[in-house]
Amino acid sequence: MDESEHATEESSNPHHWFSHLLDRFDEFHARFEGPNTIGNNRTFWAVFWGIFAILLVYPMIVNTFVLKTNTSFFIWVILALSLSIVWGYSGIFNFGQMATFGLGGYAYGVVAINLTEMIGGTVLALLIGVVLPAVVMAALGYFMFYGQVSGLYVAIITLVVTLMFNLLLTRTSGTTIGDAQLGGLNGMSGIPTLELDVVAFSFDLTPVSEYYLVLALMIAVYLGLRYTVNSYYGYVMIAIREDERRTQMFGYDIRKLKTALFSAGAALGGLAGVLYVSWSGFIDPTMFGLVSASLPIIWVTVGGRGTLLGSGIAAYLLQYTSNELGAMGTGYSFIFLGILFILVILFFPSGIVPALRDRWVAWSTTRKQSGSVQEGNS
Amino acid sequence: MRSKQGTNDGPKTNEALLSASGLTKRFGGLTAVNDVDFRLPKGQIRCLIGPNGAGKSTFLKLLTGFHTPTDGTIYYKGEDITSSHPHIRAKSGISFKFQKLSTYQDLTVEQNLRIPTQLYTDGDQLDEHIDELLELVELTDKRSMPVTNLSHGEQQWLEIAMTMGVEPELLLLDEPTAGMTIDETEKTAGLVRDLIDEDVTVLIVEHDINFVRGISDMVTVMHNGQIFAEGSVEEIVTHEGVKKIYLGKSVEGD
Amino acid sequence: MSLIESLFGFLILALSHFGKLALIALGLAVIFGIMGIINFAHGEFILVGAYTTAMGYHAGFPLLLAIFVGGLAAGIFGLIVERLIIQHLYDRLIETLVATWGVSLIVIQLVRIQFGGTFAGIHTPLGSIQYGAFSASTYRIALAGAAIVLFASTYAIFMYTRYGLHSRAAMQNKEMAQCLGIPTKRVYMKTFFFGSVLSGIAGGLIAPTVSLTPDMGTNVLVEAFVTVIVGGANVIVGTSLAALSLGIIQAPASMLFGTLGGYLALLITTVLLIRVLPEGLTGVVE
Amino acid sequence: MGARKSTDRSGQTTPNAHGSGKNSRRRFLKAAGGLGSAAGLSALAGCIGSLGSDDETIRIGTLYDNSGELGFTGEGKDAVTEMFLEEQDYELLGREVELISYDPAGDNTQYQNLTRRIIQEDEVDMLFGALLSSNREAMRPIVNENKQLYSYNDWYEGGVCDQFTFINTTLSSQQRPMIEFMIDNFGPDYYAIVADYNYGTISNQYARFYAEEYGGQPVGEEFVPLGVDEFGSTINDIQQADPDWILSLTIGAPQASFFEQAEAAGLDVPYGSMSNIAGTYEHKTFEPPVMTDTYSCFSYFEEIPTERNQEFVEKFKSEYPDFDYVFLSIVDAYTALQLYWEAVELAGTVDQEEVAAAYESGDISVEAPSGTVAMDPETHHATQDMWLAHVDESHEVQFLDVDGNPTDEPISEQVGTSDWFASECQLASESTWDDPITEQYIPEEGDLTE
Repeated sequence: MDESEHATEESSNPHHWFSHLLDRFDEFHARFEGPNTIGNNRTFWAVFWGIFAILLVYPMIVNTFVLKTNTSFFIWVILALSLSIVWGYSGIFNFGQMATFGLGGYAYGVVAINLTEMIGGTVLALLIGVVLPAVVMAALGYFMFYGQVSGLYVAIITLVVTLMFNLLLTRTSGTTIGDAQLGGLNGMSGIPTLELDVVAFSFDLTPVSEYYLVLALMIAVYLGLRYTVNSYYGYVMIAIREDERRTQMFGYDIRKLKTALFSAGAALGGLAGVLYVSWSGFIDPTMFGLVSASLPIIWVTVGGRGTLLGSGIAAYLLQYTSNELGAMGTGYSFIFLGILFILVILFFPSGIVPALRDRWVAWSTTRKQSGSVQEGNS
Repeated sequence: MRSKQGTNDGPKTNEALLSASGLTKRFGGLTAVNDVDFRLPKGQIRCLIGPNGAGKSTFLKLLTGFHTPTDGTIYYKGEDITSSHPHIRAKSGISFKFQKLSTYQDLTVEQNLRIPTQLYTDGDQLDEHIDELLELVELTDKRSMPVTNLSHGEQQWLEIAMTMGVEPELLLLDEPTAGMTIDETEKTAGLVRDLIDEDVTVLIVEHDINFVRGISDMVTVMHNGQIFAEGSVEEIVTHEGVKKIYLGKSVEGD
Repeated sequence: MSLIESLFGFLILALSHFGKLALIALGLAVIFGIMGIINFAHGEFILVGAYTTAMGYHAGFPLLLAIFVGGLAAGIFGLIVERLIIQHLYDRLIETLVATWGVSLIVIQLVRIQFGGTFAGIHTPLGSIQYGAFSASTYRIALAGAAIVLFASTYAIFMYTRYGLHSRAAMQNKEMAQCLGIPTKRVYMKTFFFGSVLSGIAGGLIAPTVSLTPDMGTNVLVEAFVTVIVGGANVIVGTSLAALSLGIIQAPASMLFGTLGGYLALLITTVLLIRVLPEGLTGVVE
Repeated sequence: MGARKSTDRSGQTTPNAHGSGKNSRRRFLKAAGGLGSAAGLSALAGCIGSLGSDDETIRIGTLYDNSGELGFTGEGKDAVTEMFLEEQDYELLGREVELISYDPAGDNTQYQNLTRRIIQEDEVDMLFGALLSSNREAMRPIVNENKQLYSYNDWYEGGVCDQFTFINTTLSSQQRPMIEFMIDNFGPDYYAIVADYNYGTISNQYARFYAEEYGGQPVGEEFVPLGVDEFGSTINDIQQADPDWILSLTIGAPQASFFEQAEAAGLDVPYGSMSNIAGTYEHKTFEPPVMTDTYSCFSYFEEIPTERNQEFVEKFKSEYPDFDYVFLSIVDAYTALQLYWEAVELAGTVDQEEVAAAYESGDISVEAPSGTVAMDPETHHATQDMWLAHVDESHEVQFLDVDGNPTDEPISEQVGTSDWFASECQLASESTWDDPITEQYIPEEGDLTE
């Protein structure tokens, strides 16, 4: 969990302005650092912004197809981060995170189709796509958490509710809401792309600007969540995950907190859903199926439940891999994923990224130790 | 630490901080707590003893709101709290230490202390308060360690500090010395005694009669879900009936 | 439709719902009740049982023997899964759930690659019984009887065998059982095998009434889950009561609002029941 | 639509007769070492995609499931595509034809990804694909956005009115001769068992409309969710309603359990089916007499007794022995290629806008295994012959005429779309390549009768 070998200790740098810059660099990142996240040193952030820089120039070196596909991976990363908060940090085993994604997507679709003429219509649709899943899940959360439902039973109820959405949406082949045809199993198509034309500036999202928007949101969500989990709320989330009753005995209203977390996670899942539907112009009820519902759970499990970074990386790589396997035209991609999955659970129970982190820490500690006396056990 | 108001009711007054009447808890066919009437005056340190299965732990859990009673009423500071939620009771000053060690294993020592204290102390005084608590349990130099690196005794003390973090007026301790060495037990006794200075009322479930003798004013004996006897330590130790119910029974665990 | 006839129709329907729910839930309930883990690949154990039964049947075995072989095949499959995966994950509920989900993915896909979209089914035996203007399949009613027999046998095994004694002890208190020298790991292994056999037999029994597809396990999984959760920890009483009451709720709902209505009634009842009785029906019984 | 493998094939593995040939032509994107350098690799893949184009070669793309629930159906379509291309020596307009196929595995997200890939990276000249309507609807937004010529050729409920899409298959409205036949021969009261999603409910609307037109009505309707295989209450309900015949719109293998359960319950009512036999050959997969007295009306059955068809069936089965029933989806894929070939030859180019114009010329008509199939310029749907098949006690198929007499002729020739759709959808006159209509019209209550 903990890895606080800050790289700040070195002093005597001859270039003062440079060391000053480095200090500012560390200072800026300090608010995102803490024992609840992976990557709390200068090297990590240097790599992080390095990758970010590569991603910034990425659209200039690839074609539209690759760019579009990458945009969708970023959206999946946001979804994975939302489950990482709800399940990984707060311990609420939510089988319905994909349902929040689907709800957000459907809400955006319906509103955007109806308000397609209106200036700022899609922005309003985005807001509704975020708020609706939050409200629905707040209601479900209230129902569950105030009724003392917990653990496995939360998983079962969220799964059952997800499947009910699936069942009901499949039946909407003739249902219209305003101009929007829900379309039953065939799904809803013709959903307009997000248009950021509010007051100050206005542009239609091209694949490139869409890529930048989603990239910016992904980075913002990641940093925002890092900030959150290393703050007051972060400790409380972990406290709830580890021992609900204990935490309650300290005076925390865990019913309220869990409902709030559940709902906030849903808002984030909804945001991802909105972005996805804006990206694809299409959504269908398979989003609420058993297989889809388990996808975010796979990402978070493989990447590491207690880490935002791990969940995000796993989402990206697993979606990428299944995409490529899909293009190779084999029926074996599910078998591959299933085996990967079991191996991770057996050999890296806390996830691949934390396991790699531990290796790295062990390696760098021994290296330091052999050089000088180790500073501070961490 | 928060200064306690109403210093005029010093320790050992007769005003009950906590009382229960007709308190009953059934689990299916089993009656764990049976029609208990109980008074705990403000400022007292009370030990609750009794043989295995006497209902002591259940009784404590009823007081914290962990279990809802089948029947009966609980008053705290004159208010009926029978149906109030555990976190409400915690906020009104009832703090509970589980028998089972329940520090947060994924957090550091300092973060463990932060969880309870940050609800009750203003942001600018928080760090100071945490320092005080760390000092109290002598864990200052281990503040940024993961809890998993602590010994069992240290974790127990940390947890006592955590229960102190909520600024309790009533502290419920469920077997705080369970699994401790003799030295550790002594240190724990010292810690609990210090609480008197903090003007905290304490109810302890405990087996170790030496431990009880060292800290307690009054002892309540439970048996078969009911209050069997009540009195000073000396009275209880010499009580014929109490001897009888302990006879042939294990004095371990509840 | 006369009152008597509709009552009879309702009874038969409730009975066949009960039979199916009880059969598909029993294996899951045994594993959940004793080991406390949720087997997400449960549906695939049923699938293995059903496919093997069909293969045996087409190879010329009598149906009952084929069903027995199906149960055995699922049991062996269960044993392999337990040895390879489950035994490393005891006491880790969520990990087991996720790992068995992985098993389920693999099995479905392998079956699909091996056997294609569907598999030749078994003709429903025993004909039909007539009541007034109505008739129903005798075999489906017999399934309810089979469920009762299976429950009774499971009960007998728990009550009167050494394994049963051990498993009940392990269920009550694992630490205590270990102190008493009960080899809990062996008990768990046997339990997983036993649960798998029961699932396989259930698969074999329902095989003549449904189409055999790689998704058949996924289709029954939710119903099985729901029955076990509603039932609670008590394997025999809880699960059978849950199957009965869910069957009684599903039957009129599907008569009134169609199959979808019945299915929704099942799910909604479950959600409400978990809310009211977090321990499941077991909590009421005890 | 559940593809079924029949009994004697059950023990075998994936078809291999056509597998090897196809794989060699299938474009593989290297996913090796995918973990670790994802971003870099997809960048690379992108470059290869745009560099690899060769103006001389004509590229045909197919997106049919080769795995997943309907994998077998897609394999059949890819197999027949290969057979057709071999018949043409992989040549069109004297240029080489390259086939690019991917397997979306029944997953709509994959359908979208691969549609993007096949259009933007592989730059196909013509795209064939989708099995279910939902797959098609997942593809269409991308197809339209990229102005890609596209063929859909698997039976569906009808209603797609799209500048870029050309459709040849049996529509629900084209099955109307069956409704008329059932009402005339068995009586007006029918009970409908309908798969509860778009295909089922919309087809049921057509059925109800035509039934009314021919003097019949439903005495009961049951909507069954996909994947449900429990029909106890349905059978009860049918017995209570006591219909003259049952309209079957069951979809997928689980729902086909209905027939087995009805047989076991002793239900003895003839079936008029809009979804069985031709595409999913229940008469081959169930043991007789489960499907006895099923009447089914489609543009194609393997049993169609014409010489053209029997030759086709023989050739296909000898080349792809894994398929022992040539189902509708296979033939529709073949016919779709025939239609494209004719359109390209008429246009003299593969330029997509010009080929679309050729499709719309009104001169596109081919001799398909099912008979004459013509492309209707306004609706972009095929006009074709309809056959009425009757399944007997031993699960043999005979074709019947309107009076129920055995015949070697279709029950109705050159059947077009419903009048309602024909009046709604006028692509040739109202839509252009640059200002396209890309809709799916779904009849609302009362639409059909007007």
